[in-house]
Amino acid sequence: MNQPNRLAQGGRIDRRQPLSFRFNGQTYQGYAGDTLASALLANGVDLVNRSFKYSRPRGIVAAGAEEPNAVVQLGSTPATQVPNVRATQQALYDGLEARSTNGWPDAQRDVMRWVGKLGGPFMPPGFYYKTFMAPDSMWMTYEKAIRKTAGLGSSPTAADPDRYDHMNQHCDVLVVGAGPAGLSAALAAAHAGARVILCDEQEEMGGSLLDSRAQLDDRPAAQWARETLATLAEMDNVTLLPRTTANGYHDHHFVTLHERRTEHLGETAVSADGHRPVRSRMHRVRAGQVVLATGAHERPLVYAHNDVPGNLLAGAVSTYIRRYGVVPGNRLVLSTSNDHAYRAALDWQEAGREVAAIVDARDAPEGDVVERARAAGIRIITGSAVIEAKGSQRVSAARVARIDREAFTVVGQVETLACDTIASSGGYSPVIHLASHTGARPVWDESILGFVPTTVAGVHAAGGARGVYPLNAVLADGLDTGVRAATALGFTAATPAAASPHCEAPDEGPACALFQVPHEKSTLRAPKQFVDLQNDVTAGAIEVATREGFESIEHVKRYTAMGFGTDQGKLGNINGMAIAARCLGQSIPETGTTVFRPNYTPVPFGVIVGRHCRELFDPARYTPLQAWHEANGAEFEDVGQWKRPWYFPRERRTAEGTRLETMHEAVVRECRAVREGVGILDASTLGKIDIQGADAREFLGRIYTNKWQKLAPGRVRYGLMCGDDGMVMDDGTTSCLAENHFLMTTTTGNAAPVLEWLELWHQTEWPELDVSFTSVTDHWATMTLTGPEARKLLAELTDIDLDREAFKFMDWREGHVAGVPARVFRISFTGELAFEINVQAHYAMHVWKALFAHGDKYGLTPYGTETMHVLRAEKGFIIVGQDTDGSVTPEDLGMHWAIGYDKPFPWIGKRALTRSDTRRENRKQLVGLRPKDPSVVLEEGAQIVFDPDHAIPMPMVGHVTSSYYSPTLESGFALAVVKGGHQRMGESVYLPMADGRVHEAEIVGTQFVDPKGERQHV
Amino acid sequence: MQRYSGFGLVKHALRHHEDWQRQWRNPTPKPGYDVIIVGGGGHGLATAYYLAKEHGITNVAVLEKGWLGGGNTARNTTIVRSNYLWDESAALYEHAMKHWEGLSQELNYNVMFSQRGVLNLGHTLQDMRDIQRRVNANRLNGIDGEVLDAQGVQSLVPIMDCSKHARYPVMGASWQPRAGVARHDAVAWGYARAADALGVDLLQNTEVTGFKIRDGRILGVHTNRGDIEAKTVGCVTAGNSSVLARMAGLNLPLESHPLQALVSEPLKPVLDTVVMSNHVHGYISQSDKGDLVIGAGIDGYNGYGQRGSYPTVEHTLQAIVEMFPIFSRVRMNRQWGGIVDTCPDACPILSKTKVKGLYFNCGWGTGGFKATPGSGHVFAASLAKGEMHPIAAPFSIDRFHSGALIDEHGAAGVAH
Amino acid sequence: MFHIYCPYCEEHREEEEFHPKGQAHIARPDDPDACSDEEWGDYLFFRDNPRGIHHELWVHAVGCRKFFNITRHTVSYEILETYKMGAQPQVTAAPRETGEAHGAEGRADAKDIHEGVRA
Amino acid sequence: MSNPVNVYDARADHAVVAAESPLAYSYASSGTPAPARHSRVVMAERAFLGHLILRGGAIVIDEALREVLGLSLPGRPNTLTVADDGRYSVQWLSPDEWLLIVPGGEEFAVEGKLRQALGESHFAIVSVGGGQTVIELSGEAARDVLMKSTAYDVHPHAFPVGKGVTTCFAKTNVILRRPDEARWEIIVRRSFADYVYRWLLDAGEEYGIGVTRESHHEA
Repeated sequence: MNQPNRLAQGGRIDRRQPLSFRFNGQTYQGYAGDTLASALLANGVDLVNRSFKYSRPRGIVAAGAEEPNAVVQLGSTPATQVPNVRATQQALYDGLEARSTNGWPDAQRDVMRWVGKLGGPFMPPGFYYKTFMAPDSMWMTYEKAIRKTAGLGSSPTAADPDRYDHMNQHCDVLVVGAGPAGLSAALAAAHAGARVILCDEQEEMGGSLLDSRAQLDDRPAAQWARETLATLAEMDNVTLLPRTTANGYHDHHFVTLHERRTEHLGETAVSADGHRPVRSRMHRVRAGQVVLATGAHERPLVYAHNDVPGNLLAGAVSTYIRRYGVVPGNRLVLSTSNDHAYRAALDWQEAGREVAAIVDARDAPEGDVVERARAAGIRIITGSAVIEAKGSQRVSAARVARIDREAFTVVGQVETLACDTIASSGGYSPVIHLASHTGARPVWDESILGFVPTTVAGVHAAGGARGVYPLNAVLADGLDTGVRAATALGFTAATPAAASPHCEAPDEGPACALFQVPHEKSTLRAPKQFVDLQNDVTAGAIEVATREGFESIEHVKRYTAMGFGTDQGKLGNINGMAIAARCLGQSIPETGTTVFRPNYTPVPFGVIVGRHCRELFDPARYTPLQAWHEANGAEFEDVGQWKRPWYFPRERRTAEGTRLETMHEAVVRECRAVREGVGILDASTLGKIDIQGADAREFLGRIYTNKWQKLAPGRVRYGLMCGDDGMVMDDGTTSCLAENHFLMTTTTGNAAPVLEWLELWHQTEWPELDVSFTSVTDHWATMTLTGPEARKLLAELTDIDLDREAFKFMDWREGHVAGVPARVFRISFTGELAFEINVQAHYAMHVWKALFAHGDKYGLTPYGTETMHVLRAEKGFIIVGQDTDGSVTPEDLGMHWAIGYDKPFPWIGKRALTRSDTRRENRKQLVGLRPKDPSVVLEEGAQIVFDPDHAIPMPMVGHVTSSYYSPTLESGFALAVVKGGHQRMGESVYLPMADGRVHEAEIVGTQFVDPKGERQHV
Repeated sequence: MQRYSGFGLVKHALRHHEDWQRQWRNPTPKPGYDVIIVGGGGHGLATAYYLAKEHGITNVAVLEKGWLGGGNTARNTTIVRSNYLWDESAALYEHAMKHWEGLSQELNYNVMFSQRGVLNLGHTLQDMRDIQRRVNANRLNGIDGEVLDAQGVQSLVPIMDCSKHARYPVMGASWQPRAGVARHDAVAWGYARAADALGVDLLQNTEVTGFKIRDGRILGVHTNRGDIEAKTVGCVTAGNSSVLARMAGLNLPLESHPLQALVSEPLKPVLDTVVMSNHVHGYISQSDKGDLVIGAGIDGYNGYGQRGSYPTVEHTLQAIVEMFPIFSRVRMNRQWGGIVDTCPDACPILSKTKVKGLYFNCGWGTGGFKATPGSGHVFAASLAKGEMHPIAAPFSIDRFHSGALIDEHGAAGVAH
Repeated sequence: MFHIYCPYCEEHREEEEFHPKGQAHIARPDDPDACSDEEWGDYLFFRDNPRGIHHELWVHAVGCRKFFNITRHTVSYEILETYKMGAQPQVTAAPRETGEAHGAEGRADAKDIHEGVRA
Repeated sequence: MSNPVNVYDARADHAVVAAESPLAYSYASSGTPAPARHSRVVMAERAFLGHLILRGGAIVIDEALREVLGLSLPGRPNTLTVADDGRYSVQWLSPDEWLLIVPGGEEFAVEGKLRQALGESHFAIVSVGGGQTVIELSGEAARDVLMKSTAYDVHPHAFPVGKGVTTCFAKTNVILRRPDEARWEIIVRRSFADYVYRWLLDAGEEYGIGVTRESHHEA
């Protein structure tokens, strides 16, 4: 086992659990507890990727969420690919398979690097806006090539085998981050009695304590963390969520936490106890107060060639050494602006490797660690910085020079120090992403040289997240914040007896402001100094952008693409802002900040989707007869969320054998059955609203366009409903069950909106009316028995007098059908004799089967929505939403008979009918169309013109809303809206089709079959 | 104006990019202008450009309270199409489409207009009727479009789930090949640079705080940088239009809503067209950089916060994964919100107002970006002539009193 | 996602249970037939749409099904109060300071009705 | 004057007529995994109960309910009263709306008695039992399954026994209530019952969910 950079001991990895993994086709070994990044570094893998624009070799820079370079493709099968995984955040598991996202044929030998090398100078920011323009038609060709070179990882190519879910959580105090501040805050809030959730994005909770050199209460910091976590785990008002990232902070303290449950174990979730766990889970947390203990990210310094593998963050160097037992090189140069980074050099030296020098930008550093470094014999070069890294695929030396920060120049001689690693630190940026998701703008704090969150009620930043860095202060701040969060909710916090552990206050010297390091050459002439490594944005690019007039930081970002990578500028944004400020001669706060958006780190679509996919994407609503429909071969149509039988194809014997009927064949058969015998439709999906109250009748009169005063109990009436804009909204029949009691039906899709509509008017405008509404859609099953034989069939099963005089058209009666109490309505949507049988839904199947048991001799035929449509269209009955579209009035439909112009109350929609546009003569009006060629079935949606020879654009005068073949007429027929159509009966219109044919049709009335309506009265 | 070209790029590279010129000046406001455009987004900048270029009116100021193109121009999902149902909208959006074709050349700025085609999926019989209706109308209006069946959709987008197993199986789609996407920022910058070159003053960080109105006539505006006079003022401020109208004592039939969008991490090319579905409710395309750019409907409440509710994002991604199950493991990088000014009939307002000389161009809802060149072009003509351009005329505010709405809600599919 | 206090259920519920229904306190004219086309259009379509404090109608659709009012800030999205139908808001937008300027200048010249109006 | 309201006994004789509960289809199409030793959550339907929606003023309905069933009306929002024997319950749905659940077959008689007791007051009673069913969840993981399904806080602090709310459940809405320590009740509309059933099986799989069929259930 060859892990050249692995220390023999130390770190939090488990050396007894070796793991094997593959990267770019090579097999390597690591240990449990490693991240992919630490394992790669242990194995001495320098080059992990190629950069986005210039295809430069890139290595690992950081140890956490801020890593811009080590973005890999994970997964071994087409279905389990995960693009763009940060190696620093991926736990190592046995058999892990990953490869670089960029580079062809591989990252090592990448051919695009020549394009980057030679073409680099010709790719200033926004170069694509300035080129590839001529000729216009060529852009699509250029684009194809450009697209291929862009992108990072690849999408999976097969459906995801894993499942995801959501967990809705509620807590008093949510603590994000389980480092020293978060642990202290959680402990304080929990002791006060609050329901606490503590989450942390890392594999192990503890944050900076895990690699800290500090002693807390005389024990190592990591041990204190472990003990504190154990305490929290035992409290039943505390939920600990490790491997869980808070990604989005939404309104009113709603925070989304992404918990990775199996990603550290393998590329798919593995069954446990015979049950398949979800791969990851989204906790949707509603919190009372939120503590953001998210720490701070170290800023790298911006110097020439700071992107060559071997350039790392100082803190990352410490983390790799102390947490993973990995020293990522042999000879280190550290370039820093602050004390804290000195740890990296001390750790490096303790690990037995060589420190060439610490290069400190300050003239007289003097903190504790500085002294320790001096005492350890490390060379410290003050007032200086690394101005350039040398080396192509790995750092070979650092060029160090004295700098004048004020004048932004290099002063004096440049010294070249041989080394293979350059660690840099330009200070820290509080992780303020979540705080700014809610729209609160962060503010610049000069004392810590960083942006800190503004105060928002209920949101508390603690510790590093608000620029408090010394460990003793962080612990105290966390405790204090936890107490404040809990007391804000009315909990009484115990006296801070459980106060922070004792921790030696370090003596730290002040840091200096250093972002971009000057070079001997001007920024535009110096070798590239990278600001945003992932998007290859350089200091020079920012300078060019500002020269070109992009002065707003948002413009700079957009023009250079800074911060638009998958790391969202965690490392580079502040440096970029500082450089823009320098170029514009402004301060950083004048230059402004940018608002961070969710997500903090990328989140798989799948976990946002949760279980709402496949069959659970949207509820499928079924009638009580679904099982029968399925057993009888129905094809289904989606109507809203309902599944409705569309038609019932039967087997058909032909010369070639048996086959299923086509839809046309089935519909012709079903139509004939209804017109000649008897058919049955499952109409249970119709919306049904029970309306009771002394003012029910008055209410109906206000809501419907027509009159309701005289409808007697036992009678049914068709009603039309408009919005107050006068446009038709819904229709249906309403039955008078008793003087103060009505049953309203609505269209299938509008059941819920109509109920809400009734409530709206009742509650907001007419609360004085005594009326109430209850949905009974699901309570009643509705079966429409229709056709000339309907009476005979029903008579066999009912005690209701079906005599045509005793039970007239538009009457309803009570009785029994097949032994089941039923309300039967003589209403017809087919134009034939029809009985709508309503029974409590429990008995629908019983009644339906009983009808079929008796129906054979009458040829009882089930029919679906398609046949229903043909039959109703033959009668000119409209479907709201098909024959109307939100711009159609009752008058446009020719339904003056359903408009109570003289009703005393100005009903909903009435006033709008007299607006100038609704009074227009040439409005589009509903008519029938009869194609000149009876074999033609016009296309639904076909546009209508008066002059087929008119040049394009042709004036269109309407369109076909419904069109079918009528077995009764033995021809096609249609409903359509046509300008001034009601006055154009008998005229010809034309329908130009996509294939060049032009159909001619005659405008006729809308009733094609039995225009006098005799059949439904039989 | 410094002309851009590949050759020029080489020249600049040899000079270490040290002498690129500003793309636009940063002038101080003059006391008065012939025309003031309030709002430095795509529409406002385009209006200024066409005023200068086509009408010779160069004494123009564009007042922008923040940074150019910083509103909905910077926040949309960049879809461009013109397959609208009604004649009036079709004319307007097709007018824009014709300008898109050739815009990069005209502005000497590559706006990356990529005519990769847009699919509007149908999942129900009614969807398919609406699609037929719209495509037929488009064709007779001279706009390209076809109706595809499920197989046709599958062959265009092999990675989509067009199977019968879907909760709402794809039944077909409308397909507009000339439609596509463009690079949103470049549109604003291209117009800005071209307008500036013609003499237009682009005044950033200049916020209008009130209007100077006398005898029912506009005389100028108050700003945080002082008063500026003009007898013609065009307001093109999208989500903030109601706020501005209020300053002039006007009310508009608008509501400003959050519209959210999101992107995945960048991926190698995987989706070559734009796919939109009104029924399962989501739309998606892949940017040249590789991100999947995704959006859906607006949040139902009024909001100026440039953010919306999380469930909207959940529903949108449910729709995307329903259509593209292979994207389940792809990761969402970033989400954001714009403020869209929506009209009751989902059509814009291009209109005079009761205040003489004060015009409004607003109400684009979710459909503004695609209209940018057409909107600017006809609005400029209207401001220049004092009469609404014939294509703009039907979009008058008066329609909300007469009832002559242009109801694109009706059957036009997704209005994005 | 908003957390909304329902004045009828007397507790906070998640936004998913509610539907926003637009601006509150828009009464239907008592005598629509007496309205001009303009007045009727104003009632149907024209809204305040303020950037700031907004009174809006919501319905607890998945819950008690009651309509009620919310006063909410349209930039911060902070909910300042919820109140039942028929009640009046306690929190309203501060009278615009420039309203006074408006008044002052209005007195100077009645025709300058819009002079100096700032938001 | 004719009868102001049509009160109708829509219940059939279950001994003669084969009744199907709202979950009949689901049992057949999705199966009914039997509860096992490792099942941490168990689902059971309580089918064919009488469900009555009561609308009107709290005071008069309370009086009537006391008179007819000896049950007091929950006046406080989101509360539930269960009779001592557990056979009757009444739940607050809105300031003027309650759900009364009675043993199957009693709904018509109870409605009649209530109407009589309520006399001339403004009220409405609607029988809705055919349109909804009660699904019971029990077991230690019941609360976890609910947390996956609804954003309502089901922590015992926030959701004590005796509470009941109408809320979102996955992509539909249900009435969720806690009649006692051991059980949660989900009242779901018939047309959404299959969706809820599938959802519960899916969300509960992790906890080895089992389904108990009531002995009196007609298949």
